Amino acid sequence: MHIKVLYFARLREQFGVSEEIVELPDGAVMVAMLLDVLRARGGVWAEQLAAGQAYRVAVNQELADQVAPIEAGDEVAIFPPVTGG
Amino acid sequence: MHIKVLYFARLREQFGVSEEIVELPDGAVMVAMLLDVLRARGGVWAEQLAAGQAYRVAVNQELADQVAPIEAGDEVAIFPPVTGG
Amino acid sequence: MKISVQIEDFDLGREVTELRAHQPQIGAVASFVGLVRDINDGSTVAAMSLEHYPAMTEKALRDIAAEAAQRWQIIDATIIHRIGDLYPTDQIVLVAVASMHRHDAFAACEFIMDFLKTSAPFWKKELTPQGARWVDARETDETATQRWTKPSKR
Amino acid sequence: MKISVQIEDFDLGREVTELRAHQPQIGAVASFVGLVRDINDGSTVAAMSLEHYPAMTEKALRDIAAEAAQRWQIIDATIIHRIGDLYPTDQIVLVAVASMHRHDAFAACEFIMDFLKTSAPFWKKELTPQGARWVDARETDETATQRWTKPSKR
Repeated sequence: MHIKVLYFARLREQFGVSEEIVELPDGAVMVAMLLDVLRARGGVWAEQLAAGQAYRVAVNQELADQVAPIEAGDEVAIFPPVTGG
Repeated sequence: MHIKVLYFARLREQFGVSEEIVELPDGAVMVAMLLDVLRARGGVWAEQLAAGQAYRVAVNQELADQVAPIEAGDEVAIFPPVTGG
Repeated sequence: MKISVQIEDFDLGREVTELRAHQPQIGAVASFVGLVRDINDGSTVAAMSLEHYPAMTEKALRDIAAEAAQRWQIIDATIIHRIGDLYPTDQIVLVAVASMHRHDAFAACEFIMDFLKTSAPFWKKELTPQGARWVDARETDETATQRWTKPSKR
Repeated sequence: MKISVQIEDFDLGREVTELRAHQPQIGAVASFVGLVRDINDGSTVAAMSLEHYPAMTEKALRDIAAEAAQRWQIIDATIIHRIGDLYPTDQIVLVAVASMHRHDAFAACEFIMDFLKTSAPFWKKELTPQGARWVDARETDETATQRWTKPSKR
């Protein structure tokens, strides 16, 4: 299945991409599995998404944790802790 | 000695006076003694300044308690709890 | 520090603009406006009259602001309190505090309002269908003041 | 409830006037304005650029305001956050809350600011003499959010 993934701010710049379609196995999938796929790319992906790094994930525009389910057609965003206000 | 005494708001209306000069014995005097002199007038004075009534005293424009000293030339104000803001 | 006791109305936007002028280190402005409500304690309020103790008022407000400046890092503050006759929706009081960071501005602004409510010599008299009545002090205002007796901690 | 994410500046006075319009039961308006400071973390800031996540931003702000309305008695609220390029002394954010009594207005306003700081998808990039840098989230902002997890009591 296809998941639309967005990156913002520092992560967008470090990954050099603002939006992409990621291919994941069909069926029940969690945020953690998407992160594994991205980390497997190595380099800056493995580094910035490593355990202990501060980043946030939103699924369909809602903040979500690692065990949140994602399904075909969902929009997942990965970004640094927010700094507005 | 002479002390200038001011009354405000509900107390000003109930006493029917906004400002007067009160004669007190010379020397070391506390707020409590002025209040005794006023209560001794009886009627609304005894009633409104009775123990347990809610009122405030300021000596020279600073909130003060019953044991605060007052001396000749001081300005003492007696008023209900404030309700601005 | 601007402290004013006045009959005239005030303009929140203009006051905050003046408070901020030429101070590029300001990162936060917290402000509060108190208004005459059309209903208070269950009665319709047609008008309100605000009496004060002229010789004491400004000094009391200045002392409250100085105490706030001791407790928090504030850059500047404005306090305006109106007196005289006021009507529903009229502005009564403005407190605005400028600081580098928001917590100081919020805390100092609320502190000033809480202490103004219990130690600045203003008294409200309301005109209601049942006649004129002096507004009673609220116990919740005393409680609000007392919570500041402990040092403010996050 | 007015929620706006915009490039244009805003006018505090006008926003509060609109928030109050035709609501004579409002007794209190607490407001907050966040500004670009000329110095942050020890460096001179020449300019700032604010990025956001358009599809999520307004929803996140609306959720925060709705949560505030659950916790306190508020009559109405306005949240405006700017995006794009901003310069020292520019306004970044406005939160204004109207209520009957001041404690609700103050608490809801500060609550909204605290949650906006940790859960609304905005990111600041500063231009300094050492180059452009993304602003790091402050741990104090997380702490500020966490203190609201317990019910607010006087």
